[in-house]
Amino acid sequence: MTTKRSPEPFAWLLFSSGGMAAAMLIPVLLLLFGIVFPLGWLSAPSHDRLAAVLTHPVTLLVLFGLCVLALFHWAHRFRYTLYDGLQLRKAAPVIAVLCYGGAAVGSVIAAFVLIRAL
Amino acid sequence: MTTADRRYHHPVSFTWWARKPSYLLFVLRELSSVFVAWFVVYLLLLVAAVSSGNESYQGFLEWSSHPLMIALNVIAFAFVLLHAVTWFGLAPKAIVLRLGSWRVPPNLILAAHYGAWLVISVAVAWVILR
Amino acid sequence: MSETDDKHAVPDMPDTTGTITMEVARFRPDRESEPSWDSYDVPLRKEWAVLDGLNHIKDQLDGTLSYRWSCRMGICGSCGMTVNGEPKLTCSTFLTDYAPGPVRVEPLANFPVIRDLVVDIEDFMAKLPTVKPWLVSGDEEPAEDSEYRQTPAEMDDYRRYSMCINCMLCYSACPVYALDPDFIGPAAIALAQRYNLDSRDEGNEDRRDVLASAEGVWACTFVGECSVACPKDVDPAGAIQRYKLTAATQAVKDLLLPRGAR
Amino acid sequence: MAAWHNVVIIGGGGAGLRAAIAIAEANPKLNVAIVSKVYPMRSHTVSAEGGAAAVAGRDDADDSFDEHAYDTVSGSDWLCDQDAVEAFVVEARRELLQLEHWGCPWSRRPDGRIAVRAFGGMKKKRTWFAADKTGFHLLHTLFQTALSYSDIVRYDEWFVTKLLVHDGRVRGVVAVELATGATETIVADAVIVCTGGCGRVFPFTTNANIKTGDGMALAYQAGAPLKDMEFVQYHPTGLPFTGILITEAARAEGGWLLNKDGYRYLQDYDLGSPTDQPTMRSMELGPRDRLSQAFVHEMEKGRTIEHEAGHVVHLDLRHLGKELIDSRLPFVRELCASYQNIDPVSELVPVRPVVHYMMGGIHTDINGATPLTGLYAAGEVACVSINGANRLGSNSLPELLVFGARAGKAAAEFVSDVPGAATGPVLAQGRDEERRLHRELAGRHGSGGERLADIRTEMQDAMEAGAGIYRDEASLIKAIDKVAELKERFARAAIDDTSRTFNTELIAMLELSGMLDVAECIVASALRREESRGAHQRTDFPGRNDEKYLAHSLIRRTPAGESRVDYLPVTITRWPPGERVYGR
Ligand SMILES: Cc1cc2nc3c(=O)[nH]c(=O)nc-3n(C[C@H](O)[C@H](O)[C@H](O)COP(=O)(O)OP(=O)(O)OC[C@H]3O[C@@H](n4cnc5c(N)ncnc54)[C@H](O)[C@@H]3O)c2cc1C
Ligand code: SF4
Ligand code: F3S
Ligand code: FES
Repeated sequence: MTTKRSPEPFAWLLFSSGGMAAAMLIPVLLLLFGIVFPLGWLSAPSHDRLAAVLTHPVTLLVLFGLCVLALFHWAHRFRYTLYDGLQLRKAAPVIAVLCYGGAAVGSVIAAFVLIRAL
Repeated sequence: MTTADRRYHHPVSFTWWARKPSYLLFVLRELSSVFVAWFVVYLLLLVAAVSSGNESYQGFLEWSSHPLMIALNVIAFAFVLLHAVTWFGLAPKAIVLRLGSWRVPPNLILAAHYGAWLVISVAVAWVILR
Repeated sequence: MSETDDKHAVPDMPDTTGTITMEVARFRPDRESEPSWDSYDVPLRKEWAVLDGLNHIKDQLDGTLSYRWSCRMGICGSCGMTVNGEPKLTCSTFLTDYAPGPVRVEPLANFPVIRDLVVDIEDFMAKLPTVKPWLVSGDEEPAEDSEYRQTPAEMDDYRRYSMCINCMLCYSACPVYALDPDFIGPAAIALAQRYNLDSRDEGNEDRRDVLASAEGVWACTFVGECSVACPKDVDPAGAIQRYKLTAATQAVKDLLLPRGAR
Repeated sequence: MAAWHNVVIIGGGGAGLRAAIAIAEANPKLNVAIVSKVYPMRSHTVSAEGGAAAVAGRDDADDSFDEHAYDTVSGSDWLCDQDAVEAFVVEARRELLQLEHWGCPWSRRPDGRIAVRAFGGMKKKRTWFAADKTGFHLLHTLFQTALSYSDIVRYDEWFVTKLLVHDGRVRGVVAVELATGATETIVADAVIVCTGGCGRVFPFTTNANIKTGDGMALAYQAGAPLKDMEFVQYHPTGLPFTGILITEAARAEGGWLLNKDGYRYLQDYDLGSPTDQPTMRSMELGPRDRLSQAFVHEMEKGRTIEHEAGHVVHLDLRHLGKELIDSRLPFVRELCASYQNIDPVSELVPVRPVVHYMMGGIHTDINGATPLTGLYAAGEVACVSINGANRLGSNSLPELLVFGARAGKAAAEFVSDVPGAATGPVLAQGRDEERRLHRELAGRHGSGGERLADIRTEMQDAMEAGAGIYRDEASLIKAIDKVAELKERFARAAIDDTSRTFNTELIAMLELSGMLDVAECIVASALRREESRGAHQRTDFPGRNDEKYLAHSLIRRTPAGESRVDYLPVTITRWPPGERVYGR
């Protein structure tokens, strides 16, 4: 049998790395910036401090990696959720283009935003 | 040989995922990805705000403490935790580590993931709060 | 319908502690176009499996009920059915666990129903050979009068995946199989891994095209219910996850290394 | 148009699959089909637990083919054919190795060689095992290997109802497809019967629901003789109520049998004296016939335990420890937990003798050929015989491999040498059988007749009462009369189900019809053998009588429909009849 090998492994690798990065980094970041600071449990860092941390090239690189991987993680998972949850397997190609395309566009935007911060 | 197909095919219901708690949990886990994506958006907004000066940063802080925003982020946080926990639970299934002829027991792999999670979280918090 | 005829009481068995109602899905293709329910009262005995209840119905109450069974010791894999919504081996699932009842018995989900509790598993039977679940021997086959050496540790690598009794409970539990009938499915992939991980086998490459296709491991979204349903602790979900990592690593290698170098 | 194959194999268990592979290897041009009433991997071979015997590795200098042969011959109470046994012990080793090369996960020693365990009646450790799911692994290995021969055609879930015989030669079968109810004539140049045993003729058995002796009945109806049918093996350790087997391996690993006083009672029955470590051919490692008989005597002495499902003794595994039980006997632990709600690591297991295996079966020669041209048989359904009056545990799995392969090769040769014949008359016979089946389906409905299950239960009880571990003339005559009565009642029995689709009641009816024939053969053969030998114990003839009965019984159906028993001397090569000595 000569089934053509699919691009799935690469999508899956991105999905997996994204899943790992998201699991390791997002909870703490979201907890701090989404809940703790807004609720005032701790006072948010000053602009200067945060700007110093955020504009550091290493930070930007890490954040860029996180954004790209997390977006592709989303794209992959969401694509299957649409297939299965909404039984849209017939629309598979369109969904795939929309999801991965969305992640790619998102990545470009992320690059733009992050470079601007440099 | 086969007479006409008189087999009964159960239609898959549109709400199949509500049939069992485990299926529901699965769908919720998959939906966590939406909140992962939401976080990326949120993060980029934060970065953009910070890089355009203190004023817009303060604006961001204000926006983020709107009750609706907080509610959304609490939900997002719950989903992201669900993601993390299920993700780590899955890791020992994919990874089989062998040191010499010793196979690292799955529980150890699991524990290592949680350990790393803790270390990374503390480090990130330290960098931000220092 | 109920047990009315005393003549049919089963002899020389301990006292019944009462009865339990079994609601059984019926489908008679020559008479009806979709399934219906029949209800029977059967004795509730502590040793009785759900299968014993069905046998009581067939022998004493209604000979037209059809279902498969054979070994009644959880090893032949023929008696899988849906009991109160969960896929189970009916020969090792006990009525008392469902007391006071009723117990609902349906055919395994995700398969076409042939009749009553009998489902059509030809789809699996057709897919199984495509993953080449047999030992592909390499150049190092041992002499005819001796064995391959294989240490207990090497055997442990695949032992778990060799325990599959083809009972189809995992297929019945997997929503992806329900939605995408082309999915090769948990047991077939676990069986492929059973050979892939066997130190005597050289067939990894031969199985790759099918396993690493879109209908192979990539269709699985790790619902994990297959491993929950599996009565023999095969852990097909784990087998699939592991192969995803293997296949992804291979794909990257293929990309980096020139063709012939593999 | 009817289907046609060079060779049709009935049965997809161990014997049938091995035969199919043998044919595919012997002559890939032949067109082979397996017809099986269940999917092959559901066959009863899947239930075998303990292991498969063969002299192990070359480097095990301490065992030899001769010793395996001697254990088998003495275990059989000298009723086996020694030429067959000599061939068997040599080929058993080859077959088990072949299985290893096909991937069977035999348990291993630390250095990677195959491990062997002790077994009842064997003087040396030579039982290969795959934990305690040997049959399961063996069957799945064969099934999966057979999948690699894509030319082997399979009729899964087809039930064979008749052998077609024309001009003194078997020419095919008629079979019903369960899923559709379609009846089909399948023409063949040779047929191999591999349908397994008939434990379901008895009420309390380790055997699966499918073990209804169909093949024996098919051959008998077609005029082939059945051999040594009086020899029915009771396994000493079945779980009460279900009859689920607790493998002999449990005793081989060191388990003890205790009576109600906690006493290892086997020492009272000339089986040696108790030792802490298991001793070969002694005590709990004695042969099955002697152990089951000892149970009956204990019960008569009032030293067994009363259990809600009858009298039992205790199997004690507690001293083996959790680790050994989990590595060597995991399935035993699983079965005890599911079906008896006990943990053998800390509790005693109640057990009692249970019908387990048929030594007798379709009479074949050393190549699996029956006296009926074109008909072959192998596995439990056949009687070559290497088992004689009592099979040794773990000899059956290698037997079905050795003689499955032999029957396959012999059939392949036969069909290559002998030209096919006209099919016209064969098809006509097939059409007759199809009409008969349609009549059965339509004619028995609503006739107000008896339920099949009641007739079946009465037959089983009559067999247990009349032809159990101990029998005598009076009990056997009673059983014969009862079976005759049941046959008459069967003719008027009713069925509820007239559907064509997956009609399991029709199948149960066809099975019961065959079981009644088989039951008749068992009791008739048992009545004629006026001696006690191995598993056949006559209280009215307590001794072995080599002068008259060092011979196989052959029962066949006369054209008038009666049964007739003849005798055929056993073949003796090197081991003249002697005393069976265990524990001394
Ligand atoms: C619980 C248990 C444990 C055992 N443990 C051991 C052990 O440890 N070691 C050992 O050596 N032996 C053991 N035995 C004995 C051994 O397992 C059997 O003798 C052997 O497996 C029989 O194999 P077979 O191929 O002859 O038949 P089976 O495996 O019984 O196969 C019979 C086949 O015939 C088919 N068939 C039957 N009738 C029809 C029909 N009318 N039409 C179409 N198809 C039909 C069935 O579908 C099936 O495929 C054990 C037996 C039992 C019951
Ligand atoms: S993997 Fe488990 S559930 Fe699936 S068929 Fe095999 S034994 Fe059954
Ligand atoms: S349930 Fe199905 S989706 Fe994958 S993990 Fe199991 S095969
Ligand atoms: S009857 Fe064999 S697994 Fe249940």
